[in-house]
Amino acid sequence: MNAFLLMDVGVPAAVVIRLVAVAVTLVLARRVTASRYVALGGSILASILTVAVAISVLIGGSSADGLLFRHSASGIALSYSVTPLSAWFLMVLGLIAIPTAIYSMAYFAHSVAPARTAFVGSAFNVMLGAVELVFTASDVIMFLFAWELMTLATATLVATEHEQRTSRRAAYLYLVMSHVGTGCLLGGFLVLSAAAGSASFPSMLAGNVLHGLTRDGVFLLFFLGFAVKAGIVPFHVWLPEAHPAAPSSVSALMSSVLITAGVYGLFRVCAFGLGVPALGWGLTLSALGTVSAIMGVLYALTQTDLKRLLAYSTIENAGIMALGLGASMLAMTDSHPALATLAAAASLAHVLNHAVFKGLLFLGAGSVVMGTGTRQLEQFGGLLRRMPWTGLFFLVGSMSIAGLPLLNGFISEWLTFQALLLGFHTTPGFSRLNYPLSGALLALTSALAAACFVKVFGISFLALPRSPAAAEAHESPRAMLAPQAFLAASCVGLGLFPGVVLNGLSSVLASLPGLQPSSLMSWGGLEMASPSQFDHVIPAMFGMALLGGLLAAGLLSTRTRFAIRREPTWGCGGELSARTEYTASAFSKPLVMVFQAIYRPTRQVETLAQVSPYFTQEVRYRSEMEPTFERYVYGPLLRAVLGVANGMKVLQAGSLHAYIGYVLALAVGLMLLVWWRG
Amino acid sequence: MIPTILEGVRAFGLAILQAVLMLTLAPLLKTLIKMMKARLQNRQGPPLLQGYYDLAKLFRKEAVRSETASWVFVAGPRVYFAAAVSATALIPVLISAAPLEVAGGILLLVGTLALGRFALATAALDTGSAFGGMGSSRDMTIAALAEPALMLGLFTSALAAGTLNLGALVRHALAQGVTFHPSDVLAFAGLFIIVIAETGRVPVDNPATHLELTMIHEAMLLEYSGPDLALVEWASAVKELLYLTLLVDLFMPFGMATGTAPLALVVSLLAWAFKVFVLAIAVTATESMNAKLRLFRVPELVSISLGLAFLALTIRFL
Amino acid sequence: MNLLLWALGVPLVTAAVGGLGGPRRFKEITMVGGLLTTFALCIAIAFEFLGGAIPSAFDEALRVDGLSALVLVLCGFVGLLSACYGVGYLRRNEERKLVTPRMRREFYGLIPAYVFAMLLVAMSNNLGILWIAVELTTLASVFLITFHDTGTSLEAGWKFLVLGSLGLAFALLGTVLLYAAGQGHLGEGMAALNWTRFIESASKLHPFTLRLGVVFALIGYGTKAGLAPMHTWKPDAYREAPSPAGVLMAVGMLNGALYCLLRIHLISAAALGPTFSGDLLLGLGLLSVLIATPFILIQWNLKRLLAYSSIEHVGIMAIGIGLGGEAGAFGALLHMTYHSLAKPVAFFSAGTLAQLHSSSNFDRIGSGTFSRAPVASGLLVLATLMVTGSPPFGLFFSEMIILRAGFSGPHPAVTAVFLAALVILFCGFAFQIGGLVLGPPRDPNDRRVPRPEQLDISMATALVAAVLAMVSAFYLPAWLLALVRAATRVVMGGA
Amino acid sequence: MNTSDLLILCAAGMLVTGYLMVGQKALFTTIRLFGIQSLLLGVVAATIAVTESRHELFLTAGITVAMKAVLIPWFLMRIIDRIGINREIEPFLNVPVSLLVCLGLTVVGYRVSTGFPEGAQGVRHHLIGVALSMLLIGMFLMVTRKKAITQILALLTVENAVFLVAVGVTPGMPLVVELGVAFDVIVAVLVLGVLVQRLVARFESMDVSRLSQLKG
Repeated sequence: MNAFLLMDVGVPAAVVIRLVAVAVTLVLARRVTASRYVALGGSILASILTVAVAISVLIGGSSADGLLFRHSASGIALSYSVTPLSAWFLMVLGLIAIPTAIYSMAYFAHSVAPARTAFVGSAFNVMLGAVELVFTASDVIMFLFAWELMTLATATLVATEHEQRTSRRAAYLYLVMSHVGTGCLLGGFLVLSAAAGSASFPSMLAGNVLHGLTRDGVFLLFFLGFAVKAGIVPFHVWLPEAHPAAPSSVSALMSSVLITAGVYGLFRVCAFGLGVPALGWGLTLSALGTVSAIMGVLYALTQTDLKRLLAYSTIENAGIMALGLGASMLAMTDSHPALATLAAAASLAHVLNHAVFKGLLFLGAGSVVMGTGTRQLEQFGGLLRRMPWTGLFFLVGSMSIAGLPLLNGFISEWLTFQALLLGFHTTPGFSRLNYPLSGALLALTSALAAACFVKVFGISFLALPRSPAAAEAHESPRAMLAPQAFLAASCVGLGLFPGVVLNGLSSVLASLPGLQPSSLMSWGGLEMASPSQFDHVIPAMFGMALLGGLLAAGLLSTRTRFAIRREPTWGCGGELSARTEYTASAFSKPLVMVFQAIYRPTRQVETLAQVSPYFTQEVRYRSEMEPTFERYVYGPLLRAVLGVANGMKVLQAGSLHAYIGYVLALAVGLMLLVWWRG
Repeated sequence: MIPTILEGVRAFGLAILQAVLMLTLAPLLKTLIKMMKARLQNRQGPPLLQGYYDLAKLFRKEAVRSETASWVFVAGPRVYFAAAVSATALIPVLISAAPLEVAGGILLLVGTLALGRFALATAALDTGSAFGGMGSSRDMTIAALAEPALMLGLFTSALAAGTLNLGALVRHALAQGVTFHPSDVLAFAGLFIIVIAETGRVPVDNPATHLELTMIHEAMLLEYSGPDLALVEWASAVKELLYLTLLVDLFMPFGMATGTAPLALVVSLLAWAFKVFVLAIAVTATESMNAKLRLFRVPELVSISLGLAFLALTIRFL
Repeated sequence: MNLLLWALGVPLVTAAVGGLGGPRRFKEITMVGGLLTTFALCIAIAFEFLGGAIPSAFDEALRVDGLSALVLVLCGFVGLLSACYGVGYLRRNEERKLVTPRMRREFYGLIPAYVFAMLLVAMSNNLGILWIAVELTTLASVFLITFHDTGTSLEAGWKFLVLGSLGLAFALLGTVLLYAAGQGHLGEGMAALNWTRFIESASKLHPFTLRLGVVFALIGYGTKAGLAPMHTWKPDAYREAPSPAGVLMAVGMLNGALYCLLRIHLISAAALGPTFSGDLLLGLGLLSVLIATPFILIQWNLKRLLAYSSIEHVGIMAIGIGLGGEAGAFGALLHMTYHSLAKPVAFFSAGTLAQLHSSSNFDRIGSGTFSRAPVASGLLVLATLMVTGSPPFGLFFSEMIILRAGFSGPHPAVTAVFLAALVILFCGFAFQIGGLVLGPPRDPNDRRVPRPEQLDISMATALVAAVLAMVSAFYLPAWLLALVRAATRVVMGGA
Repeated sequence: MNTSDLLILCAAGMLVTGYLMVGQKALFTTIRLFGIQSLLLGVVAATIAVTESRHELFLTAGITVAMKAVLIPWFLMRIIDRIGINREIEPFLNVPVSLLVCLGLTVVGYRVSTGFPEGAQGVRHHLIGVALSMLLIGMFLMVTRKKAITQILALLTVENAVFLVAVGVTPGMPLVVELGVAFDVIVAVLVLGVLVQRLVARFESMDVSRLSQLKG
């Protein structure tokens, strides 16, 4: 396809394709298989288009824009523009959306009620389309339009199994929180556009529109709005409820891509849209980012529901993105373009990396849930035998999310560390201390993540099956394995050749105001172009060393005279069974004890004895973490609102006399008003 | 910054030589510490070469593996070994340059060691025995707690030198000559604690014990035997030597050869050996003078080191 | 003969025919046919206006400018819808032996009569006639509210009538005072009360008298529009009235009353400048939105929910007008248009659900209606999205315009409060409707298990209305848009 | 005694009737008081018709007297007789307090009436003052009276006030409008009466304050 033509019609064409796909799907609703293939096929087609557009923009460096639709009645024009930044997020979206769609073709068949397939399929399309429009919107109304549409579509997908109370609740929570966020955005955008006298992003986000306190206020509004979507603590409470409730492939999309919509907003508006950031902004972002990272991984660590766990780790990664962006903003405040560029690059790279491995992990989780019919870690075990491929891919994902070298997770964390250290190096004064602090906390985060995913993989895939469901687990069909294979491969690929990513980023960074992309990266390696040659890494080269090590180990250990002997594991005298295995909660117990202050766990042990207290029949033990934010922030808030509402009931207590009284009061009041004024 | 082929070949050659050096000396260090400990307790202690004997023995023995275990169980020790060995290529030992320093610096080093830990901890869960789980859980816990302190300690020196690359760092230190800054002491103390924790020494862990409730590292190895066990033991020995060398590089790199002149190499070999020996004495002293801490007291220890590192940072840069 | 008189005569005749006895089929056909013709006539009038003419009758006592034309078309449309839906509605009640001959007569007589009154309101240029017409709508709706003759319906009817009459007394006083403000400049006879006459001699009006008159008129017609704090009759009335009548009230009467408010506002704007009545409207509108919000959060009855939503919407329109400026006015009128298109869907779906479960209380309907009445529930969800101003539906755009006007105008703080209220409103609606529609299907041996939903004429009407509303969201017919713009010009003081 | 005094006297009389209605406990008396009030209104209209020779006002006066002074009171009494409820009025507020409030309302009415072009003197001023006060007093009656009939009466008082303004201040409302309005009022009262009967038939009481099932 001719590049120019692509640039011109790419986005609208994608939208049209999606619309057609939705229409056909709904028409074919009765014929389940057909509608499924139409919906997902259409989605794949559209994603391919958008990815093509995105890549051509990234290469060309010039943005592709146009008018999508003019609302005749209100005269409002919805226009789009694929700037390099949008292109980056679009590409990430497509990179995940295409495999997910392929995966879903097989997955929906098993895991979505036939009656709902058409519905879910079209919602899938609408959601993706909306996210694409969010990334490409170039005026307020378009953005809010897409934003709201995205929320609604996602909410419907979350409520797919609306018979369960939990998913209803999740959908509602998600809807409410993101709607409040949208309200904030609406306010911010409208104030901004009123000040700019125009509703188009280029003129609104030129950065010279607002000043002083209004600017800070507007920033706050935007930050709230986008932080809710990005799942930044303390606005994250919806995320662990909503992401698991959706069908797994959709959860994959939500966790890996949807939250980046919030990050996109933070980039587009908060960081680069309101002028040079004030000191407070960067501090807010990096502080809350750090908190999210720690909190997210800590909560993830204690989860026993696989999908919930992944959702919490999403919060962690969102925190890392925010941290990088915050560092970049601080650098811009101190006018260190090079540093700002680096930090922004770290954040953007993490957007991609996180999308890849989180998508992979959620797809894997989907396969596991489909294979076993449960989401509880304690019910898994020994899955590696039954589902070898899923296991392998999941392992790759786990290692990558744990930030281990040679995999992509390492790269973005590496970049973030660089940014933080360079930040300390270049910023004068006392405020520099926050850099090494967040660095240390980042280190803690990644180590905890490693612990967390050792637990996840070990408990669910290794040792003995802990339930008949796990024992009878079955491997997923190829259509579901291929996407995972692709994503796993890209985990490794991006890990070994990060230069590719950074090259892709160069045009994005060049397009952002206040940044100064220098020779940040070179083929196959990363390099700090900073005052002092700080550090560099060539994963491929080190990979060879590691390979050498493995080779040595192999040579050393295979030269045994005797064959290998297989024996049952020693079960401490008794015979070994799943009941004696180490459980997930036991695994995370030490950390729970260490971080009591944050978890505030409650435990109750009751021993049931028959004959005498010394001969215990059974011991019941239950322990749970206190949902801090739900209990101390959102609960009271909700109660307050409802309390006010209930209090106002008396206004409409059914007494006609009172009603007439209102009119009397109004009449007297207005009469006096008139008399005073006239 | 991309190495040419020739540079690459040279780098890998050096890396191999250095790895071999470390591999050969690591068991010696382990036994040395054992021996010194024994002597402090008025025991005879093992002969210096005991480490080698053990390894040789283990390599000759057959490997007994659990029926429930999968390929992860087998892969674990090998990755652990590979990580430890390849990590040696990232730190300067005799020459003031890490063989593979183009490939990465401190962060890569830490990451690699984390990779090894990840592999071993995962593999330990594979046999289904409770001990494996216990060991891996505790090991990951302590590692997680140690990580920030380690990073912070490393950052202090790295920021002083303005680089995260160990080679550059050492060269910077050498160029500066013998300087002393009070923060060095704090940073060193902090890092030393971490090294103790990471290498599974008393008071954090007791390599000598196999008592269910106390063992951490050993609990992970409980199901391993023969060559598998040998690999793990050897790798952890190398890891220990690596950590001590790291301390040496960061705080007392004097006498290290700047080139490949034979004489300088010999000198730097002797210097290195001496410094490691001193550190080994320190480790032995800590081991003999402390009792093992309860697991839940370890965070306090680690937080002390964290505090030290942060203090070092502040007094260094403010 | 004059189109206006035709447009008034046809529904009147229909009402007369329907009010008398006669076979059911015949009545149904007359009502639908009559109101169809009426709608056609309204459109014809609109086109005559768009053709450049200013249709009028009785030396301009009846006069159709842009505003009137818009309201006419909307009222005609709603009348037709409610007639079609009403046929099916009454049929269903007949099946259940709930309909007495009296009811039949009232129903087929009052709905066209109501439409007649609405049209009279919409096209009357004479403040006196306006008042009389509004009074007629009140009288007509009383019997529609007490249609089912239950205790609660009587209560609602009584409250409505007392408050309504009080409001009308105020409106009359307002009219009288406006007339008095003219101090004879308005001339003698019938035409002296003509709105156009007021506008012409605006400068000569005595300011104080005028102010007082405007205040009373706003209170009076505000009562009919359901602006807070005169809104209190609305929830009761909407709950009790049969759904077809409910639609007439929620859209027809609302538009009509808003029309009256606009006329008064324009007189005062012409004489005293836009801020006086504008600020009053703004205040009352904001109050309405704020009052509606909490009651939607804690609502226990589906139709009352809709009532509060219409209170909210009239508030939004008042805010749009009150904000002043072309953008605000246009937004408000567009909002009126889209609201008239969207609300019927809500009422029809809700009415169907209520009829299936023979109650409109949430606890009686229970949760998970999707599994019992998919079409109605789907429509209800759709309508909820429309009514809460979610994209891609029309009200989203009109609310956008109003908000934009607000933030770029002199009242950003007010607009911010308004915005917050909108957000909470959405949450409330999502909660209520979500709890109603979603959820596990009811177990079959439940005593409240509803009748199966059948695709009769009323359901078909609802579907058609939904389709129209959705299409109009993206493509508003050019002539209708032209009407909206013309109405905006009128509100901005043009011809 | 000239006509303006007569006008003021009648107006004052109307106000007094209003006060008496507030103070009154017996239902029938209240109705009669309303009748007197309407009669006075008629007189006012007639007087103005004479003085300003606006003959159409005679018609107004006639309609008012015929309808409000005769027809409606008779109709209401007939309703009461038919449903034979007790003839006591039980207000929410006791009489003294109510009278005080009404005093305040009168003050408001008079104050506001000073804003009119005639300012604070002349007949018009008194007419408007009385009218506005009666308006507010009527609403106050609606708020405080429990019986449906009394609420109707209060409503009619309000309308009387409006009519007083109409005849007093305007140069005569157009005839058509006047007739329409009058017709509407009578219809409204009839409808109210019908409703009252249906209410009583269902609730065995005319106490409006019991109609409070519809909440929230």
